[in-house]
Amino acid sequence: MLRNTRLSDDYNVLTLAAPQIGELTQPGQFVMVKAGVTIDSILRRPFSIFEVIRERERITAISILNKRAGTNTRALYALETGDQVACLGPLGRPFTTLSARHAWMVAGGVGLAPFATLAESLASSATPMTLFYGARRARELFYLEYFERLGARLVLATEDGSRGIRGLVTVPLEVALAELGSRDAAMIYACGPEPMLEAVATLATRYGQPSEVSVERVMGCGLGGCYSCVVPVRDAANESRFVRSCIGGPVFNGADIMWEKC
Amino acid sequence: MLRNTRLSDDYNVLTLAAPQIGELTQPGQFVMVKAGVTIDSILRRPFSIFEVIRERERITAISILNKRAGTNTRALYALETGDQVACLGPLGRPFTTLSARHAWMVAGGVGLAPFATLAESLASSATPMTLFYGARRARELFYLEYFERLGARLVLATEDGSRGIRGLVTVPLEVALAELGSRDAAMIYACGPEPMLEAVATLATRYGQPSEVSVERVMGCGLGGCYSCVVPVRDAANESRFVRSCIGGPVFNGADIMWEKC
Amino acid sequence: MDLRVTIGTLELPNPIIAASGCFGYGVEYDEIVDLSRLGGVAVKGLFLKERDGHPPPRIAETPAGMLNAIGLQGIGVHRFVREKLPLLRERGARTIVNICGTTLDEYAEVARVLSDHEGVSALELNISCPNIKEGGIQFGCSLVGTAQVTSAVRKVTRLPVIPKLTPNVTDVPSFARAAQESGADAVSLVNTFLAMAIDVETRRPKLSNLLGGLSGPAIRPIAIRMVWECFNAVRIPILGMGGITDATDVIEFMLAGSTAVQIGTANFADPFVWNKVLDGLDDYLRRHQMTRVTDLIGQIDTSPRKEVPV
Amino acid sequence: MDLRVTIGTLELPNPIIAASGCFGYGVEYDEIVDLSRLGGVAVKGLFLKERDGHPPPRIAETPAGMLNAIGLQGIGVHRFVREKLPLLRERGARTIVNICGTTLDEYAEVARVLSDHEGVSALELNISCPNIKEGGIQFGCSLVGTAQVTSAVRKVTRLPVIPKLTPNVTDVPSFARAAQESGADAVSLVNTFLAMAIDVETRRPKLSNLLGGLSGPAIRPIAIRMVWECFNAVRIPILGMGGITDATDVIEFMLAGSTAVQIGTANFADPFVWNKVLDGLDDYLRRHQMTRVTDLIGQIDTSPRKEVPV
Ligand SMILES: Cc1cc2nc3c(=O)[nH]c(=O)nc-3n(C[C@H](O)[C@H](O)[C@H](O)COP(=O)(O)OP(=O)(O)OC[C@H]3O[C@@H](n4cnc5c(N)ncnc54)[C@H](O)[C@@H]3O)c2cc1C
Ligand SMILES: Cc1cc2nc3c(=O)[nH]c(=O)nc-3n(C[C@H](O)[C@H](O)[C@H](O)COP(=O)(O)OP(=O)(O)OC[C@H]3O[C@@H](n4cnc5c(N)ncnc54)[C@H](O)[C@@H]3O)c2cc1C
Ligand SMILES: Cc1cc2nc3c(=O)[nH]c(=O)nc-3n(C[C@H](O)[C@H](O)[C@H](O)COP(=O)(O)O)c2cc1C
Ligand SMILES: Cc1cc2nc3c(=O)[nH]c(=O)nc-3n(C[C@H](O)[C@H](O)[C@H](O)COP(=O)(O)O)c2cc1C
Ligand code: FES
Ligand code: FES
Repeated sequence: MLRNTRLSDDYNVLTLAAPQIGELTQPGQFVMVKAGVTIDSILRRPFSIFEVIRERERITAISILNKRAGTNTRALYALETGDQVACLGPLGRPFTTLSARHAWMVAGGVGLAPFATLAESLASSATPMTLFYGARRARELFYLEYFERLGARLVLATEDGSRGIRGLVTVPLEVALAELGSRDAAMIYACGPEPMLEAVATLATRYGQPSEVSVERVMGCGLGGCYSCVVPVRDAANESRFVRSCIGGPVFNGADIMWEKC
Repeated sequence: MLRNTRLSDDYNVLTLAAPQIGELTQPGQFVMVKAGVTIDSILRRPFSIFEVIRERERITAISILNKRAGTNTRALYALETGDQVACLGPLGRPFTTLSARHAWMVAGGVGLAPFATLAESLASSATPMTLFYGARRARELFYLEYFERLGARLVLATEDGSRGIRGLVTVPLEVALAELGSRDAAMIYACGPEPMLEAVATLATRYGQPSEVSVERVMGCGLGGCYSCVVPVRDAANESRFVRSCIGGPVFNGADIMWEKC
Repeated sequence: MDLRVTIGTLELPNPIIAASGCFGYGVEYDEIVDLSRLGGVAVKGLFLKERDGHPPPRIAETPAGMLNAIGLQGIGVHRFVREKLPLLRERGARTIVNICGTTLDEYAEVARVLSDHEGVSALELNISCPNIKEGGIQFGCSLVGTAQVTSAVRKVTRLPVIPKLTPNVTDVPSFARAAQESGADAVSLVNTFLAMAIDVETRRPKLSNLLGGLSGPAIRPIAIRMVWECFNAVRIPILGMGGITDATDVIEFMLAGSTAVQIGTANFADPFVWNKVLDGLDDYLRRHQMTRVTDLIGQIDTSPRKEVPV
Repeated sequence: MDLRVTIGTLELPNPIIAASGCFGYGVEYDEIVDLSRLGGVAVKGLFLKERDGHPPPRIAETPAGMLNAIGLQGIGVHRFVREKLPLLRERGARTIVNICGTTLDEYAEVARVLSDHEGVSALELNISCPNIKEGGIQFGCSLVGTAQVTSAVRKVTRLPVIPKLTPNVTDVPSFARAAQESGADAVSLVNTFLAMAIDVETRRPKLSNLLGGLSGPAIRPIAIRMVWECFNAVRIPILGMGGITDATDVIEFMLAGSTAVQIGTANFADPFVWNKVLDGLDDYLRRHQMTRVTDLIGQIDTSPRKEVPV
């Protein structure tokens, strides 16, 4: 662990000396991380790869955006430079970035994490992009300049109205979707709490736009070994089938997930 | 934890801000210590109180002499100033220091620990004292000046002969016992590995001197709650009875322990 | 906040009890624990006579737990009532005596002696100690034996009778039912899990007795399951235990169906656990706007899940 | 260093096997583990048909362990032999297929399909999964059921047959004996312990299925005890498991009587555990001047202790 940048009382960014992972990372992929086995937790935890860090054109590290939620995320918040962190990756299916459409990224809270590398990639292909970003309060909106620098338009929302629109980020998203001309096309990417993902996928379908959502399931292994991380996905016969989100995802086509079975 | 003084690759002295324990400490008592619960160990470990530390006449701290042996002692070796350590005490039956006899302290390795406070106490009553102190090698003989400053005569032994007599500390002890005039009397205190304690107690009995030994048993609680720490002690009928060494000891009359049942 | 719970005719000021064998005879803790603040104190298992127990090593640590094979060393019931009971009574402790026997008669006799003395609040029947060959578990691993010991003690005492069940059986609820039908006022569960550990360097067992009982946090999820199964099988109260270390664990046991709980191993790790647990319980009830701890008993919500929490 | 061990007619290059349900179908690990280096790969339990398993949450962590209630989601035996077996065969993995059934006929049918295909090294009979209602444990918790499943599969295959025993019974050795007498070549033990955990804030069970199976280091001392009991009860080899995380744990299981071992939960925590364990085993044998790993099997030293180690 190279650096622990605490952004708030709950959020921090951990920079990890893992250049090999950085080399291979595609936007939307994740790593399985562990800061040390404790009596309460022996398993690793999944984290989106937040940044791929370059120094003089060489990839030197990756970072993760961590939010304190329980045992492991608390330990990751408390780490000091030099502490050892086990980190396995990159894992999982990345976002699809072939699309020449306007890219709309929808982030809820720590769901911002996969969008830093996605925005980098979109910027390098000059895809126009918008970040819809919601948080509890203004103080929990992070890395805004980062996205602005890459040319992203920002649409912000906070639950307490302290910055941007008051309410959930799906509110401005719906407004924007309604304003889209019939020939305009957006590719919608979403990451955040599951109810938000469902709302985004439903809105996208309603307005005839494609969506990709990155789901967050409890993961035991991250490698397809344990079958803990499944989501119900529509199969050819329109039936629900549980698919391992660590290898079949975490990014899914929003329309493929059977939200009512979630 | 105020200070971690590493004496060698295996030994360190931990200074703990526990003045209340220091106030009550009698030589030979111990504390139950824990540096943090891990998956491998939830129980505390017993440590002799090594020093009672005074600053300007006020007791400010205690210290323990720690030797790396397993999970917990390794963790205690690695601690940094400011880390929290749970510490309960003082516990157990102390050495008897009423005796006006010449005091002979016999220490094997980390068995030195209870003798620092004992020597302080003996010095304050001007009891003449000798420290028989054995270790693997010269580098593992610690705090010699400390005992010299208190007026103790030192008799050293190392297994590799790198300082003092080559061999076990019981060798010079036996020589000294043999040299004792018939009217001279010593009170022998011993702490170290159990075979050493047995040898010391046996020698003391053979030469008609009283002995007190501090035994080291695996202790689950240190308070008499679990019955894990028993030693076989002679009862009135000369039968062996298991006595809890955490409250009935750790200091026992050497002649009371039924070594053959140990 | 009303923390009172009732076990048969016995009312406890709160549901937190020191587990047998993990709190000596209670008197050892007099200096550092307010014995009257505990819901109850279950003292170390007592036979009629003194016993010396197994040779050391008697304990060994294992992941999130410990093994023990103490072998029920103890002073016997007569010395107990003479030497220990008076202080417990004076302190106002609610003393639950854990009783052992190698025969039905011994159980009955120990129970009779205790029933004659003031200051004993209940009898817990140890028919589940995995560490002794004769008696104990030989009763606790058979339905008939469980019923026999319970009836034998029931006949000689008016004190609440609480058989303590072993987890080392296929179907714990059937044992709870056998106890209920033989006149038990409550059941305690679980005792320790029969287990073993080997030092690979010496190749010797870590316990002199080879086998020992596993306790501590490691066993908690299995114990919770057994409490819940028994809660669904009997009407009498359950004293749940196995790996409790804090108020959250207490609440988990109560939601699974325990009326009271016992804490064993965690008291070794931290003899101040009692205040931490009692304060934590109070705090939880407050946060959840509850006034009676009994409203937790068996209140796990097993209704179909509406949505997966994220 | 000779690490080879023999299970019936099957020779393994070393005793380290990936445990069923903890290593997918093996192919998932092809990129990061050299499948041929492992002693064997026990693949996820297979029914005749596909199964979707239980809704999430399917796992929860507990002290030094985890609960799971996957519900045996799987692709069924036919897709397995078509889609997964070819790669396993190509890699030279010794594939042990864990088979499930809701009826005796289903077990036999799955066994028959597998016996027709090259690349299957042995059949492990899952009669002990605590997470499904029909089949499985209903056989594994009765001696008759254990014997029936074993015989039914024995009749239709020449592959080594390895019933996997449940720890959720009073007397595991009697089940090992039943398996041996019905023609088993070996037994695997232990499967997971039936257990449960409750989220005290929501009051809901932590698993959608309410009950799940406990695995991981927490259960190791109980599993070691059961292996040792069975080692003293049967002649056939034992595949021991339950909480193995390193070479020391492997050796502990072998000293207790295992011929080979399986590693489950620890592979989730560290998918590189395999090299660590194999290197550690080699190192131990070297330090102890042994040349054959088989010299560890059952070699716990239970002779009376001369002196208490200090
Ligand atoms: C693909 C993926 C990418 C993720 N990326 C990030 C990220 O970039 N930054 C970040 O801070 N978090 C991320 N998460 C979520 C993160 O893994 C969880 O916050 C973490 O597992 C909680 O672990 P804990 O030990 O701190 O909490 P625990 O003590 O295990 O649990 C605390 C609470 O969190 C819930 N929980 C546990 N695990 C998960 C999980 N995997 N998903 C959702 N809820 C869970 C529990 O049910 C419990 O209510 C990601 C999850 C996935 C699946
Ligand atoms: C009254 C008393 C006073 C002590 N004073 C000191 C002291 O001042 N300084 C010091 O360094 N040590 C002292 N010890 C010993 C110390 O408690 C052990 O070294 C410690 O328990 C080992 O813990 P661990 O977790 O590091 O080792 P573990 O991982 O538990 O075990 C490592 C090895 O040590 C053995 N062992 C474990 N506990 C004990 C024990 N209590 N006694 C003997 N062997 C044990 C184990 O069998 C194993 O072989 C004292 C012990 C007692 C009973
Ligand atoms: C050292 C030790 C001694 C025990 N002695 C007894 C006993 O005498 N009688 C009894 O019924 N249970 C005895 N037990 C079992 C405990 O009362 C309790 O059932 C078990 O430890 C589970 O609780 P825990 O995980 O909180 O320790 C003992 C447990 C330990 C650890
Ligand atoms: C997530 C998970 C899934 C499992 N699935 C199976 C299975 O399909 N068939 C089976 O026989 N055992 C299954 N098991 C049990 C393991 O094979 C093993 O017996 C148990 O986990 C104990 O070993 P461990 O502590 O090393 O994990 C599963 C265990 C886990 C944790
Ligand atoms: S996390 Fe284990 S299969 Fe997905
Ligand atoms: S250490 Fe528990 S009784 Fe002595």
